[in-house]
Formats: sequence, structure tokens, C-alpha cells
Amino acid sequence: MPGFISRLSWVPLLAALLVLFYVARDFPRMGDPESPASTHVSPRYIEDSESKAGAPNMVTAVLADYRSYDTLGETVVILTAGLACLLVLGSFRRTRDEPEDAKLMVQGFGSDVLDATSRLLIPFIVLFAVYVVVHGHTSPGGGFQGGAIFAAGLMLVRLTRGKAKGLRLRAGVAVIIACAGIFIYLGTGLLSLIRGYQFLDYAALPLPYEGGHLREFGSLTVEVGVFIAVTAVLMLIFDVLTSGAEE
Amino acid sequence: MMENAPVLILLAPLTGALLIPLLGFRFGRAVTMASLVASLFFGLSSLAQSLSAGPVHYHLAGWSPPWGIEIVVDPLSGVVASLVSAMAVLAAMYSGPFLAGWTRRRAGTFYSVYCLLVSGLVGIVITGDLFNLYVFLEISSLSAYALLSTGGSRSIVAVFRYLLIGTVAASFYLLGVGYLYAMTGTLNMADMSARLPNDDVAVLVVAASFIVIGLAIKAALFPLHGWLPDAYTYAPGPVVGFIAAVMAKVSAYALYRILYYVFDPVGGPRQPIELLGWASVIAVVAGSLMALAQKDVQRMLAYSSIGQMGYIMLGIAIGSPLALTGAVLHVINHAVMKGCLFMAVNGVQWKVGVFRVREFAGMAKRLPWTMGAFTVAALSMVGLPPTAGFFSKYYLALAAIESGHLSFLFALVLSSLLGAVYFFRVIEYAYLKTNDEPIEADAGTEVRELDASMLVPVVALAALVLLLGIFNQTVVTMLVVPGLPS
Amino acid sequence: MTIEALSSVNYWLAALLFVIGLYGILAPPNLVRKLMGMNIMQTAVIVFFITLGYKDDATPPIARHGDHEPVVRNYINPLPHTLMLTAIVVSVSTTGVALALLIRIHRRFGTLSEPELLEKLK
Amino acid sequence: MEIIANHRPLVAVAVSLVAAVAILLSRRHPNLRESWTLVAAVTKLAIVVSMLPGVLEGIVYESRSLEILPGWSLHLKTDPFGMVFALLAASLWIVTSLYSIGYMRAGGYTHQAGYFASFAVCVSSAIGIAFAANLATFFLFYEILTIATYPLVVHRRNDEAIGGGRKYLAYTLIAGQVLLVAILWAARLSPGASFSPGGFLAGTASPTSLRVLFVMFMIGIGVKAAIMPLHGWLPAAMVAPTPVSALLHAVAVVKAGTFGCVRIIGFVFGVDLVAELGMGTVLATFAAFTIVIASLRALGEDHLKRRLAYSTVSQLSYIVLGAALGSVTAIVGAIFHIAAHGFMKITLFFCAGSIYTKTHKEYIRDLKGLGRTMPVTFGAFTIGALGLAGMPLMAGFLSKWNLGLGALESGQPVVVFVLVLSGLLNFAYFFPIVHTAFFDGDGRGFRFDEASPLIWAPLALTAVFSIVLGVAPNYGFHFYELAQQAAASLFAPGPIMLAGGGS
Repeated sequence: MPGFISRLSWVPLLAALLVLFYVARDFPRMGDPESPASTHVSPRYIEDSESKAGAPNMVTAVLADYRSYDTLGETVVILTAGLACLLVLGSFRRTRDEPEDAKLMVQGFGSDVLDATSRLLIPFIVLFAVYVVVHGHTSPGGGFQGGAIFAAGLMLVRLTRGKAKGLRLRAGVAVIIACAGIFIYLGTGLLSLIRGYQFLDYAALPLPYEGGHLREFGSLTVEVGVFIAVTAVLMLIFDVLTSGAEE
Repeated sequence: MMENAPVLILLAPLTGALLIPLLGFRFGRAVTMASLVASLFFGLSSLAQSLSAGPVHYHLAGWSPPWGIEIVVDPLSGVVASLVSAMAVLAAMYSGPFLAGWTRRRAGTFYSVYCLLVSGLVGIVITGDLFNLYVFLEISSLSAYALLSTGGSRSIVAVFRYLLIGTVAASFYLLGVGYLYAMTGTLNMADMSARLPNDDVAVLVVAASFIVIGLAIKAALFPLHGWLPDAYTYAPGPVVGFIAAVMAKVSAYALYRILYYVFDPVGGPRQPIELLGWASVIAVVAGSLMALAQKDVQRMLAYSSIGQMGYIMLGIAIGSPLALTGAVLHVINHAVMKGCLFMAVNGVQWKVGVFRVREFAGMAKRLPWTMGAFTVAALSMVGLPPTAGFFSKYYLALAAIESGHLSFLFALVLSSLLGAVYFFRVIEYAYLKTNDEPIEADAGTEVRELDASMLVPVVALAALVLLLGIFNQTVVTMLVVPGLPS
Repeated sequence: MTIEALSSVNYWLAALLFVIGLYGILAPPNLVRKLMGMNIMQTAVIVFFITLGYKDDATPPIARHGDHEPVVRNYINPLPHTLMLTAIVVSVSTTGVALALLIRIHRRFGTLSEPELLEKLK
Repeated sequence: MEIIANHRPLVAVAVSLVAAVAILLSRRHPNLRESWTLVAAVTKLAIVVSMLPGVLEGIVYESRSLEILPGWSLHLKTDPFGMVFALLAASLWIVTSLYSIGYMRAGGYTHQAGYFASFAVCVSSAIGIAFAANLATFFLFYEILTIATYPLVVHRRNDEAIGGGRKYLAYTLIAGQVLLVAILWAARLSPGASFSPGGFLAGTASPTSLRVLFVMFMIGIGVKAAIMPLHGWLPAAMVAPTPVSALLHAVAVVKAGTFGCVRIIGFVFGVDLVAELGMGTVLATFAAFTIVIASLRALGEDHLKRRLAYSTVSQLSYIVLGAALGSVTAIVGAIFHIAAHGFMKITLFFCAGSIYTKTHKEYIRDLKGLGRTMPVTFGAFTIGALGLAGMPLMAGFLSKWNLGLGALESGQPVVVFVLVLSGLLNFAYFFPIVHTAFFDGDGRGFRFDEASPLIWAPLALTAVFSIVLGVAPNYGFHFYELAQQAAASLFAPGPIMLAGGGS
């Protein structure tokens, strides 16, 4: 069956391509400031982000405030992926016959050069990660990006100096940290729920600010939660993927 | 608290999923049950709200749509959400003995992912935002992959295929949504249906077709069903009942929601719906035919699911009030009866270790209650009164006659007869044949019923099949009809 | 006319990527390649959305310092970017799970090509 | 002519359902189990009979409970016609249960709990069919009957039984689907209509489509009524234990078919409509052919029960024929024959069972001289046989007489010829049996050697009653009077029409 598909699949695909090309005419001209997408919902984001949501970075404002529910879901997606990997591959335990590359993964590819370079780089990477998180409001960045960068730094350690090094996390711990991160997010929402506001409405937070600043802090908390969760899950996935089999 | 019920339907299982690792994996089962029951409670209460005081709109983060995301619980979504969490509670109860042998952390992780699956499905049902729907679609899919993959190495391969096809489906959906966004600039369903151009320009047709294709793949509609049989056949016992019962239906629900609440059912693009109609007719017949060819009971059930999804899609495609009533009613009925069937069969498999039809010989003596439940549900699948299956089929058939599609009617009748053949084959073996060749698992005919925690859900579902049938008019008038598109 | 043609070049690019991805999933026998095809497909969707966000001579959606009444015309539409952040995260997660499955498959069956796999599964 | 809202019909149906559950729960204790059966049977008969006087005075007991389909509630109603079938089923259930207790114990059968439970469900659905006041209710019980009979057919669990069961299911399930489609169609034509004398379909659609609809109805019903060529399952179902065959052939299944046939003709289409569609003649032709050909097939059978089965096929077509002829007298004959044939045929099957229990002989050639040792059995057999053959002063005569008159009324003298011919054929295939039993074989003297009284008492009872039915057709259950009222109601659309209309 797959063979059959692979031999004939180009026919419907070509047809699909032609259709897609054809309908491209009906779309608004690329970059047209009058297109529905640019005139209907988005203007409000552009105008109000800083004043109402307290974030000059409109993307962050939409991400962490207007559509924070989406972002919660997105963080949950990451957690799900982590747990899924855990269920599929089980947690770290060596296989009897571990393949060569896996051995490398365990001891790391360490050579002096790599070692020196990574020692030099890693502090900056980590620092940059934190910067990306806390400055997510005024410059490109945010919890996901920060988390990804931080995890990348840790992975560099693992790759160069072996799995045991660099903030060694056991799977269970990683999961707990990830859940804690998301729980910061969820808790923020539940807090406003308990205080009689809508879920995730930062206006309800018991902080000595109001308006944009309050929301800014709300979304900052959330971003931190995301940062923790993303870091933990990415490390989890990395460790699980590079670990031996359970059986 | 009650004004927050809509969002709590989703937050309850989500919180549960997070609490399991935080409190410690040993509480997995307890936390799961608690959170799912809570979710069911909130689902029912917001359903009651929507029935008494009209649809409930919940604006998340306090931003009014279309700028923020809203949750909409109208009678339709309320019913489906409650159905999902109800089935989830039963399935969680059922899964206990299966996971008894697992390591504590693995079982805990399993339960956590299970909660995530439920929250994903509920999220799809109650959201009022097209992109948000995509996010929860992915949550549910990912967790489903994870759960299905615990069924052994064969299931891993099946799951990988499911993952590929499922992601293709999601991409199709997202691209379709993108087309709609390009035309309207909004993602909120209500707002979009107000702003969609009412003449069917090519873009709308293509967008609708993409969404239909994407969700039809997820719903395993016939030509796009490739992932389903293997995924269900090798699926692990504890979850296959739940996944087979609700997952495809939720996608069908989403399709229904978009075709009839976002697009204008009259002025909107008809071509995709026409296509859907014929595809589902083929699905109804082909599913039954393929089920007929199976020797493995669980695989047989999987194929029969393909046929039954055809019923639902058929109702959606015909689109008259009768047809939609039939479709929604069949979503409820089929969830109950197929859940019962899968749970019964997996119970047998777990207890005796057999799956093939031949090996069911004399099973009625050993597991009388389980096979009794199986028989009731099977009769309902065949569509004999007074079981639930008959009544949804009645509506669909009536709608087919009304719309003058006699071929649809013929397909329905034919599939009932085929269903009779392949279900009575199992029943015949279970009740009439005595197993002459001893099963390697263990021979003997003494009564060895399932554990209570597995038997209760199975029997409860079987009872529900009968109740749903006898009181179908109550269900229709109270729950289904209020949910029809105005 | 040329403007028109150029205007939809991105849409064409997205469509092309989408179909290439689809082909990449259907055609090759190797599961890893299929996975790549899947990623290409998701990328196509991302390209499409980002295209929707673009406005002629407008800057990224970050209010310049001191610009307290941002003018809609000057900033591109932030919504697609937000959505695509989510989409990227989703595709990363999916890829992670897919890789985990592939590793498991390879450990169990020692191959990643579909025909051999089907042989072994018989 | 008054309508009394009263749940007695519903109770009459429910009694044996409850009994079925009780029987299944007490499967470990045979005596308790069988006492459940008897208690339920007596109660049911008592309830049905308690409504008889009222019905004779033209009172209609009506029970509407929950709505089961859009526009159609679970609607039970006692009209004279339904009463005939209900009385037949209820009274014969008692006899049959007594008989089965004796038979099953003597035969040492297993799975008796399941047996008695399905038996009870069958009777419930038969009563339900009798009292059903609209198509939905009718179909509901019709399908329940289909399923509940299956365990009885396959009761012996051997390959032959399973084969018979498959054949039975194949015929009845397909027919059920056809009937369903027909009902859906009728539901489209006049939604939520309930049975009314004179029918409700007249003028709702073009004659052609009404003809098609009629054919579909007749296929759906005709399988159970075993109209040739739809009779194939009936001889195959002979593998069942004899009491079951008795139930299948005298009470529940086939009678439900013929009953439904008359219901459809008289109360859905209306006799006049059927006549003007020209379907009456067609159906009559089929029935006539069935009568003759089935009798011929019976001649050819040496297996006793199968010969009886073919005789049933031919006798049932009397009823269909009467309904198809569509004149008052013919329909009186048809309705009366439902009862008469019930009692006579069940007698014959009981006899077959008694012979089998005592001697394990199934073939007619083996019956030599048995009459001298089993006088009661063969006495009853003779009575039943003569009755079916239409001997005067027997129940069968009355129905045939009416059928003949009706045929002349509706100007079909050829039918009279068919009746006479089939009468002769009846003699031809029953008399040899009697002769072999009494006069063949070695001349050993008379010696009473019957099976247990639980077996021969019931069959004696039914035999006596089938004589009584011939001599005084209104004795006890007033079958003849009921038949007359029912037939009259079809033709005198007066107050009855209103009442029947389920107003």
C-alpha cells in the first residue's frame, strides 16, 4: 500500500498545488495595510498593548495577556510532550548493549577545545536567557524563548562534558519542576478566579499597582512560570531521548 | 463559583494533571477520579445553566472577544463536554486493575497524561475560538499518542503513523483557519460567522475543504481512516475504551460546530458538505464490510467505529433538523455503546487473554455479566429496538428519506444487516460454541468475572444503552433539540 | 499585473512548501524523512500566517521607546506572530514525541524504513 | 363505545418481562424458577380475561406511556381483534409452560433458565403486538420477539441448531429492516398515526408508491407469517425443542406475522384501499399458492415435526387469504382461524413432543401401533388433525366455512376450490399418521403407556378445547364474537372508527 501511494501520490498533490495557487489570487495583497487582518482585530492590540497591557512588545502583550489562555494551552502542550516521551521511552536506565553514539552521549564529546569554549560560552548563554525572559516586555523575547536558550546552554554542558554534568535532573524531578512552572501560571489564573474576576484576569492580582503595570507584573509572573516549565521539559526530553532503554 | 463553571470544566482535569506529580505519583488514581468527577459536575451545572438561561459566554482574562478568547457553553457543547467527562470518569474507574502491575511513577505519569487528554478534549468542545481549538486539538492528540503508545511495540509503530497523519490533519485545519483569518481578520467563531462573505468565493470553499479534510482525518472518515484500525487494535486496555468512545466524536463535533455555526449553512460553501455526505455513505458501508473481514474482535470493533463515524458524518452532511438530531443523538449513543464494547472485550482479553473471535467460545459461561453487557451493546450497534442504537438510526433514516437520498437509506439498512452478521458471529461463539481447543491462557469454564472496578463501568454502560433507548425522546427534547443551530 | 503576481508570491511559497511537506510524508520509505516532511508542512503554515501579518513599510510590533500612542499603520500585525509562536512550540513538541517513538521503534525492530518494518510486523 | 385510560394492557405485557428477570436471577433453583413462570402465566391470563367483558361491550382500555419515537408514544389498546390474539397467547402460555416443565425435565435439557426466560419475553412481546396501537409500538415488540425467539431456536447448541438459528435470523432480521423502512415511509406519509379501522394511508400518496409500500409491508410481515416464498426459516427452525416449535407455530412468532398482516391490511391501509390498489388479489393469489404447495410439501415429508411445519405454512395462509379477500365474512373467518389454528396446531405439536419424549421417534414410518400404547396422545392428534382438515363440528370448519362464504361474497369462487382442495390434502397427509398409529404394526393389545401427565394432560386439554371451539365458538373466550366485532369494525366506520383512531 505505501508503495502504491508513493508512486501515485504526486497526482493529487499537483492538483492541490494548482488549487492553492489559484485561490492565492483572492487573498488580500501581501502587505496591504487595508487587509481585513490588519484592520479588524489587530489595531486594538497595537494601540492598547502598552497602555492597557503594559507591554511595549505587542507580541508579548497578546501572548501573555490578551490570549494568555492559548499560551497556557501551549505550555501544557510542552508538558504533554515531555510526559509522552517519558511514557514512550521510560526514564534513564542503561541498556545492556548501548550503541556507540549513546556511549558518547553519556561521556560527552569532550575535548579540551570544546571544553574551554563551552566553559567560556555557557555563563553568557544563561545570562542571555534570563535577560530574554525579563526583557520580554520591551524587546523580542519571553518565557519560551528564554527557556529554550537556557535549556540550550545546559545541553551544551551535557554534550561536552557528559550527561551527569550540568544541573543533572532525574526524570521525576524534571517533571515536578515543569509542573510547578505551569502551576505558577495556572495559580495566577486561579488567584484571579478566587478573587472574583475572570480566569487569568491580571487586574485581580493583589499587588500595589494598577492598570498596565499590574498586568505587566501579571504577565511577567506567567512568563517566569513558562520559562521554568519550558526549561525543565526541554531538559527532560533531551535526557530521555539520549538515555538508554528501560527494558 | 458557579459563574466560573464553564472554565472549571477544563481547569479541573488540568489541575489534576499537574497535581499528580506535585503531590506524588502514588495519589494518581485518587486525584484523577476527583478531578474528573469535579469536571463532570461543572459540565453538568453549566449545561443546566445554558438550558435554563441560554448559552453561557465566558471571557477569559477579562478581555471581551474578538480580542480575548471566549468559552461558549451552549446546550450542544454542554452535552458533549458532559459526555466526555462522564465517559472519562467511567474509563478511569475501569483502568485501575490494568495499572496495578505498573511502577508507581509510570502509572502516575499515565494518569497525568490521561487527565491532560480529557482537558484537551473538553477544551476543544467548549472553546469559542478557532485557533484555541487547534491548541487543544494538539494537547488531546499528543496525550492520545502517549497513552496509545503504552500498548507494546506494535502499538508504537501504529502510533507513529497516527502521529504523522494526525499532524497532517492539524496542519490542514490550521491552514484552513489561516485562510479564514486572511478573509476576516478574526479568530472568534461568532465574530467570524458575522464577517464571512456570504457568497462562496473559491477561498471559502478551499478553506472549508481544508478544515473538513483535517477534522475528517481526526474523525477517521472513510478514505482518511488509515490511522485508526492499527491504533485501536494494539491500543492498551485501560484507555482504548475511552479513546474509541469519545476522541473521534469530538473531532466530528468540532466539524459540526464549524460547518453550522461559523459558516452559513445556507449561503456558505456547500461543496465540501456534499462531498462529506458521499464520503460518509461510503464509510458506512465500507466500515461494516471491513469489520466483517476481521478475525480479531478488537480490530472488528475498530472498523465498525469507522462505519459508525460515517453515520454521524452523514447526519452532519444532510443537515436537516432531523438529521442533526440523529447525528448528535448518535454521538451520545455510540460513545456509550462503543465504550461498553471495547471495555468488555478488553476485560475478556485482560482476564482470559484472548482477542480472536474463535477464542471467545464459551466465554459467556466464564464472564456472564461482561458478555451480557457486550450482547446488549452489540444489539444496539445492530440497531434493534429498544436499545439506543435503533433510535439514532431511526432519525438518520427518516432524515435520509426526507431529503430524498434513498441511497443513504439503503446504506444505513445494509450496514445494520452487516453489523448483525459480524456481531452475532461473536455472540454465537460466546454463547453457543464450547471451546474445543483449549486456550493457551487458561482453559476451563468456571465463572471468573472481572474485578468490580472493571465490571461496574461495563455493566453501567450497558444499562445506559437501554435507558438511552427507552427514554430517547426525553434525551432528544431536553438535550439535543435545544442544541440545534437556529 | 506584475504587482499582483508579486503580491501573492509568499502565498505561493507557502502552498509549495505545504505540498512538498505532504509529498515528503507520503513518498519516502524512511520514517525520519517522513518526519521531516511533517516539519516542512508545519513550516508552510507558519510562513503563511507570518505573511498575513506583514504591512508595507511598517516596523516590528514593538512600540518604540516613548511612543505612547502607537499608530496602527506603523506597526505590523502582532497577532499572527503570537499564533505562530504557539504553532512553533506545538511543532517542537510533536517532533520530540515523534523522535522518542522513532528511537523506540529502532531499538525494537532495528530499522526505520517502512517496508522492512511492515515485513517485520507480519 | 367508550375509551378508558387504564394501564392493564401495559401490566399484561410487563408481567412476563418481570418474570423473565426473576427466572434468570433464580437460575439455580428449578422449582422456584418454574413457579415464577406459572405465576406470571396465570396472572397474565387473569389480567387479559378481566378486560374481556369490557371489550365485548365495546369498551377500549387504552394505555399511553412514554414517547418512544417522535410523535409515537408507547401506546397499547384493547380492540376486539387484538383481544383474540392476546387471549390466545395468554391462555396457551399456561398450557405450554406446564407442558415445557414436563418436557424439559423428561428430556433432561440444560440452560433451562434461559429457556423459560426467553419464553416469557416472547409471550410478553406477543401480547405487546396484540395490543399495539401504532406502528412504533408494533415494531418495538415485533423486533423484541425476533431476538427473544433466537435463543429458543438454538437451544440445543448443536451445529444443526446453530444453522437453523442463522437461517432464522437471516430471514427475520432482513424482514425487520424492510419493515422498518416501510414504517419510516408510513411515518413520512402520515406522522404519528395510530391504527384505525379502515386505515390512515388512503390518499396520502400516489397509488404506485402505495403499492410499493404495501409490498414492503408484506415482505416485512410475510416472513414471520411464512408466506411462500418467505417460509424457508420455518422448517429449519424445527430443530428447537418441541414446546418451542409449538410456541413458534401456534402462538407467538408466526401468529404475530399473520396478525400483523391483518393489522396492516385492515388498520393501516384499510380493506378498501388494498382492494382499489389491486393488491388484495395479488396477495390472495400468493396465499392460495402457499396453501396448496405447502400442503403438497407436507405430503412429501416423513419427519413428523417438519410435516406439521409445512401444514402450518399452509394453514397460516388461510388467515392471510381471508384478510386479502377483504369481505366481512372472510375476515371473520381469518380472525377466528388465528385462534382455532392456534389450539389445534399446538395440540398436534404437543403430540409430536409427547411421542418424542416417550419413544424418541421423529419419523412417521416409526409410529406403527403407537396409538395403542399412547391413546391420549393419538386421540388428541386425531382431533387436531380432523379439525385442521375442516371437519364439521370442529374449530377448523367454522373458519373455513366463513372463508368460503367470504370468497363467494367477494366473487372469487376459485378460492372455494382451493379451500376444498387443501382440506382434502390435509386429510391426505394427516390420515396416514393416524392410520399407522392405530392400525399398523403387530397386533399387540391395548396398553396405557404415556409419558408423564404433565405432558399428556395439556395436550388433552387443548384437544378438548379445540372441539369446544368448534361446537360452541363463543364458549369461554368469545373468540367468534370478538372476530365478528373486529371484522364489523373494519366495515362499519362509525363510533368505532373514532375510537380506533386513537382520538
